[in-house]
Amino acid sequence: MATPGGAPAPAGDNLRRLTDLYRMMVRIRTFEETALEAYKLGEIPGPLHVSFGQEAIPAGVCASLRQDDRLTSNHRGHGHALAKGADAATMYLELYGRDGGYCRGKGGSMHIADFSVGMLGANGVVAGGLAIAVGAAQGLKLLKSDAIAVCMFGDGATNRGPFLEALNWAAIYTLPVLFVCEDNGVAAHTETRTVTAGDGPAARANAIGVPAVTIDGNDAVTVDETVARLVADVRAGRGPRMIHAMTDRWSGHTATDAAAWRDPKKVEAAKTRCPIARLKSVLIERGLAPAVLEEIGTAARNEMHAGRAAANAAPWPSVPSAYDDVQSVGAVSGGR
Amino acid sequence: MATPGGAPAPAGDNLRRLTDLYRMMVRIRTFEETALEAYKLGEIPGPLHVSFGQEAIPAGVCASLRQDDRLTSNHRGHGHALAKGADAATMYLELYGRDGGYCRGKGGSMHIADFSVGMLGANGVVAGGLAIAVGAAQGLKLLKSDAIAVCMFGDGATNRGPFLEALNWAAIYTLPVLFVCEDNGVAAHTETRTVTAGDGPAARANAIGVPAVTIDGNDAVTVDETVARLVADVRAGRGPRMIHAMTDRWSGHTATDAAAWRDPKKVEAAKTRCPIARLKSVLIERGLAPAVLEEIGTAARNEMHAGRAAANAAPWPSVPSAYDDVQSVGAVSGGR
Amino acid sequence: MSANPTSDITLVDAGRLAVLQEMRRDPTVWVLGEDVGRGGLWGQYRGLLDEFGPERIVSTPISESTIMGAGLGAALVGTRPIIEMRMFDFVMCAMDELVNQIAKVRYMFGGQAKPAVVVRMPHGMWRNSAAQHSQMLEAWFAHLPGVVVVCPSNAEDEAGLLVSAIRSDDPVLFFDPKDLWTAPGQITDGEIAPIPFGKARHARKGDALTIVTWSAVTPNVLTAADQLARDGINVDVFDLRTIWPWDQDAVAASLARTKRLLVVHEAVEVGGFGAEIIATMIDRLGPAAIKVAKRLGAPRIPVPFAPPLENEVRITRLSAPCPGDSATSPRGHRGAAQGNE
Amino acid sequence: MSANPTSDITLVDAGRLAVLQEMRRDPTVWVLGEDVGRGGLWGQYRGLLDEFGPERIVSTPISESTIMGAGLGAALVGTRPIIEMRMFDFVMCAMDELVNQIAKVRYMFGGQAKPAVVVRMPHGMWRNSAAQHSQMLEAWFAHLPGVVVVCPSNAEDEAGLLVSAIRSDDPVLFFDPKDLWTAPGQITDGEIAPIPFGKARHARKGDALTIVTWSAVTPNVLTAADQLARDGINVDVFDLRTIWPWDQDAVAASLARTKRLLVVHEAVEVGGFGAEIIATMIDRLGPAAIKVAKRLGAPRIPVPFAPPLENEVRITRLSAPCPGDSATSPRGHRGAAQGNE
Ligand SMILES: Cc1ncc(C[n+]2csc(CCOP(=O)(O)OP(=O)(O)O)c2C)c(N)n1
Ligand SMILES: Cc1ncc(C[n+]2csc(CCOP(=O)(O)OP(=O)(O)O)c2C)c(N)n1
Ligand SMILES: [Mg+2]
Ligand SMILES: [Mg+2]
Repeated sequence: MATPGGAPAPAGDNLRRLTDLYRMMVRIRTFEETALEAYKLGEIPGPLHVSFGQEAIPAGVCASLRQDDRLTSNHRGHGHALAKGADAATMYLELYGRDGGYCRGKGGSMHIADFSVGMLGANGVVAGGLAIAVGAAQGLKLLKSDAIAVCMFGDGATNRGPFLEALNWAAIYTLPVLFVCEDNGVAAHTETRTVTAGDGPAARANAIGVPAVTIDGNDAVTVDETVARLVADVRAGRGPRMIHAMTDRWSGHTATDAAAWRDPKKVEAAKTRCPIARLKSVLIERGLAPAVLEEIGTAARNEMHAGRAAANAAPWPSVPSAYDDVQSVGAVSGGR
Repeated sequence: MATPGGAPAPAGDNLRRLTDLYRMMVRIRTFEETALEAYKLGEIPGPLHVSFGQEAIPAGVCASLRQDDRLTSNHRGHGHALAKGADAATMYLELYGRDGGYCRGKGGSMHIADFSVGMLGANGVVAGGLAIAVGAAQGLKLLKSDAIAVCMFGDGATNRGPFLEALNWAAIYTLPVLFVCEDNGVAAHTETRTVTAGDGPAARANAIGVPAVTIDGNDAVTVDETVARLVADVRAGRGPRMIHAMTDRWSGHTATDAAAWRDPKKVEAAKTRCPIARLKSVLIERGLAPAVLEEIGTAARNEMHAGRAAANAAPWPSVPSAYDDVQSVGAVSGGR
Repeated sequence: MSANPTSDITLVDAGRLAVLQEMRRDPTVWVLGEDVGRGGLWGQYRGLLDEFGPERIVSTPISESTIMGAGLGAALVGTRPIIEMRMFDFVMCAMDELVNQIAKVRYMFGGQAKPAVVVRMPHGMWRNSAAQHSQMLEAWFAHLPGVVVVCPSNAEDEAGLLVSAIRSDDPVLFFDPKDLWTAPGQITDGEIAPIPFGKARHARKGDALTIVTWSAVTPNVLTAADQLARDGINVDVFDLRTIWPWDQDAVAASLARTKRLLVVHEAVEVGGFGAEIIATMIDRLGPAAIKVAKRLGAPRIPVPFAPPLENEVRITRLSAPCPGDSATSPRGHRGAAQGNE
Repeated sequence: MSANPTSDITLVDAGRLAVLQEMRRDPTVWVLGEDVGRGGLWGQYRGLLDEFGPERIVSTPISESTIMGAGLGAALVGTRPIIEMRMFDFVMCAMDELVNQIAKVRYMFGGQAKPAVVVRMPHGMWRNSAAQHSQMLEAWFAHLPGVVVVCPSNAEDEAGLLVSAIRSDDPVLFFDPKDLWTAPGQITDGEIAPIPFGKARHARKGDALTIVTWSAVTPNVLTAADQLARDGINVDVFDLRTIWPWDQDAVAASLARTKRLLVVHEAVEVGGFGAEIIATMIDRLGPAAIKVAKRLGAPRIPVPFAPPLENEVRITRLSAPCPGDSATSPRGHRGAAQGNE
């Protein structure tokens, strides 16, 4: 979805752009459905966090980004990586821990990164990406680049100190950062509203000095339009902005979490707000041929199944590679 | 100033209460003037942070507290300790690092504590007292005490993560905490406004969910009245409150800091806002006999000079005592 | 181990029973941490909310600094908090509160403060969790004055050491071994007795070699010791249980007999607590009294994700100088823990 | 030391000149930290704002987590930040960023990230600063994969090691010795040459004993060595300069000759890096090749405030097994540093 190097296409009532958005959302959904299926069969080790219901946000955010814009992510980062331009098959290799994966098998799902497309990494620490994002923006500014930094985080992260520090930091140095809070209402096994006081992330951001808006994060069109506007502000040097995007997490915290405590009615209600179904009706309304929609689904399935199959068949990284990439000076070698 | 165990006297136009406030402020000022003089003569080791110009805040805050209320402080804590009821002579012993000091010579100025009057300690880490204060409040609530916790910190602390976390925490558990931000406009060698975005500490607190007011912290009467009202709210179980008290720091960051970078005009202007002079005129206007004011000054000087002299003559702690109070199990003994 | 009747139990449940017992005994004991109201990430607090309510089983925001610092504040007014940190790695978000505050208040304030907190920090590798969810840095805290450092390796010790931790007036850093949560074990029926800090468990007896170990690698060490015993080589194995204080006397007495020392820990070997044990023994007994002193720990690399790479970091075999160079069985109990991270 | 002409200089200025030289050489080098625009707490950046402006000498809010994390982020886009932490103790507010992020990104992302940061952390005792402003925990970071750990003890090394640190693609943890900021020293005139990591300074030569040391205690060790030399006892002294990597070969070669090892560090002895040195040497040479292996470090207590108590923690004398048991002179250069904390 990122348009490498070039200017973003204008947002708004543009069928081609909305179709691209849709395609990205379907790819994210299909990537994770496929990964979850594989996970349940024991093909994928380690923790796996899927984001069913949240796809409009990464797709809508990255539609206005260039490849040289940088993005920091959190533990739920598949969508962020795909939308920023990472390759699904290489991601599967990493999820499987195989040779050729993005992190050479050292990271797994929770540490997906593709620096070549500006994706600076998923992060296993809640709010861990905030300071990194503002620093990336500060570095870009020092280098006189007009690339920007984008920071994706959940509602749970707004109760950690780095939220305050990083937003204040971005504001005082007028840094080119777009903060994006994906508010799915839950943090692990807790409803976030039960542990969050005040008027929410946008109110906090505004008070700290970062202009923020709350939007319906399940409406890809709204996300796209809002981001396009704010990215223009940020890129023009007007300082940081924040989007607080309301959304839903349909599934448990991890792939092994049944989330039995959640009210099934609420989860069902969330599914009626599916961002993909919603954009689909918009596209149909605007006259996109059903065959195109069908084709998008088929292509995504084929892409993901091929990626999965290749990953499942790929060799493990060599054991000596465990000793690579620790540090240049003072690295130890294998064999203890 | 703390009225041990009993209910606080009502705030407002009460000459006796204002005289007590004045006495405390004079004692704080005189304590620190005496300490600074001693410091410059090399009598006191370690770092020393004085608070000339800020005396109305600790005096006004503690006037409404009970002895069993708990207070956490920061690096600039002499006034907090005295106002909470600590003994000046024992404080001097600690500043001098002598036997019989509050911390048995292990803490010094930056770690003054007197748990017997609810003063839970000065703190060498900016914002270090915030989490401790909310925890103290939570513990008091669990123990079904109606004591409250008070947390003193500077404007510099509002840019550290614990500010966000602790305020949110206090709000979600409806804890009995009064947060007090002493805003002297500077943090070490930096003007805080140059590194702080948004509309200031009170706006941040309100957005996080802690009702906050900004007041003139150099007006002891205002401080006293505001605190009395908010402490009543907090003690009644209505949840945390914050006071953002504007004040001035006349001197450098530490006793050895000449603060040459500061605009001398601004410092002179700050001195015209002296909280002690201001309360003095109120008292005179309301008819307090000048002899009483004189007597307060003399008593404070005598108290502090006696404390200083005693500390200067006191023995050092014994060297083996260096090994005391580390831990009960797993402590090492002297002699290496 | 005990003459009294015992019950089969997993380590996670043994810990839960210890908390339950102490919370019933002492109304000032309480728990704070993320998701503890739902039983904790690992089920170590399952059911406690129902009995003790949300004022004593306090589910918190994701605010590690404040979880740690609030625990301290609550201790300073006379309660006994169990600070649940979910995973050790997240303690890095709360190090000021742990290192500069909890470990220091008692000393810095000349004995006025009683920081009677237990900090529970499940640590170590677990299911390919990679570099940010697998660390073992217990050695750091032996180097930090003011704290007790507990590293249980089995259900019985988890329970007894946790009871001691909760009753202790010292800050106790309690490293639950994540990889052993569901390992089967036994505890003695009836009241869980406290196990004193600083007393090693003499897990196997022999004269050929002294092995010192702790935490999640201990079962592997014991398996290896059993295999050696079948070959007629009997080794002395000490499970330290606590690395500060640690049972120097027991290790020194054994080493005086065997003259061969091997320290096995799953943490990185460089700068690990194994070095301290060797240096202390060399100092105490003199180099001349010792024939061999070796360590077996992880290489100095972050913990990687992919199974064959992670296995390279795990201590799944004992190498020299252990006679017979036998391989232990791989971990068999990594399946069923509740943890959903 | 050098054949070239030298100039007298304090350690703080030597460090400042190194930063100045590298900032002139490489426009991607910049500094962030509290009050650095005013020269830094210790004057280590004095005057740099004037030359490089506020975009390269960035005074920050009191936001340690973000100072550290932003430094990393800026490195990931290709700049070379010097992250100034004011005092080591405050790094405890930024440990997630240091331990879970900076030390891990390169590995965890399979080599994609280049965390070329220098983290400057003035450490150790200084003017009775008490428990929260005096810590030395450098040993922790030798145990942490992914970082280089530098502990200079004099002006020349401060400058040369800082140049290496700034040019390094690894995260370099640079422990400025607070107590030596104003200690007089010399540096070679002209361009400051990088000093390689992992190469000890062979500071005194002798056969009686091998002493290994680093950081602020080094001058005391050298004074003691000089006194011993006057008594005809010549000791081999190695100032490690960097404790990860460290110069095992030099120490092993010396020890093979002297058979006596003493490690002196000002950090707490228990769990300090001295243990690692002893354990490594015992492993490498075998216990039989060594007659004595001892450590001299601080007792396991927080650093107290009062001068006579703080002195008990300082290494101001060398005790056994150093023949002659002589007392070194007390520190003489604690007066004039700018630091106003
Ligand atoms: C500092 C830290 N604390 C706790 C965790 C465990 N954890 C992982 S994800 C998560 C919930 C995060 O919630 P949110 O930020 O809303 O993201 P979401 O999972 O809803 O996408 C928690 C508590 C962690 N990884 N890091
Ligand atoms: C976490 C931390 N960072 C930095 C410091 C160094 N320091 C001590 S006081 C201070 C300034 C604090 O400013 P403020 O909170 O406004 O209090 P004030 O000194 O103005 O009373 C700084 C930066 C510290 N002690 N702790
Ligand atoms: Mg969420
Ligand atoms: Mg201030």
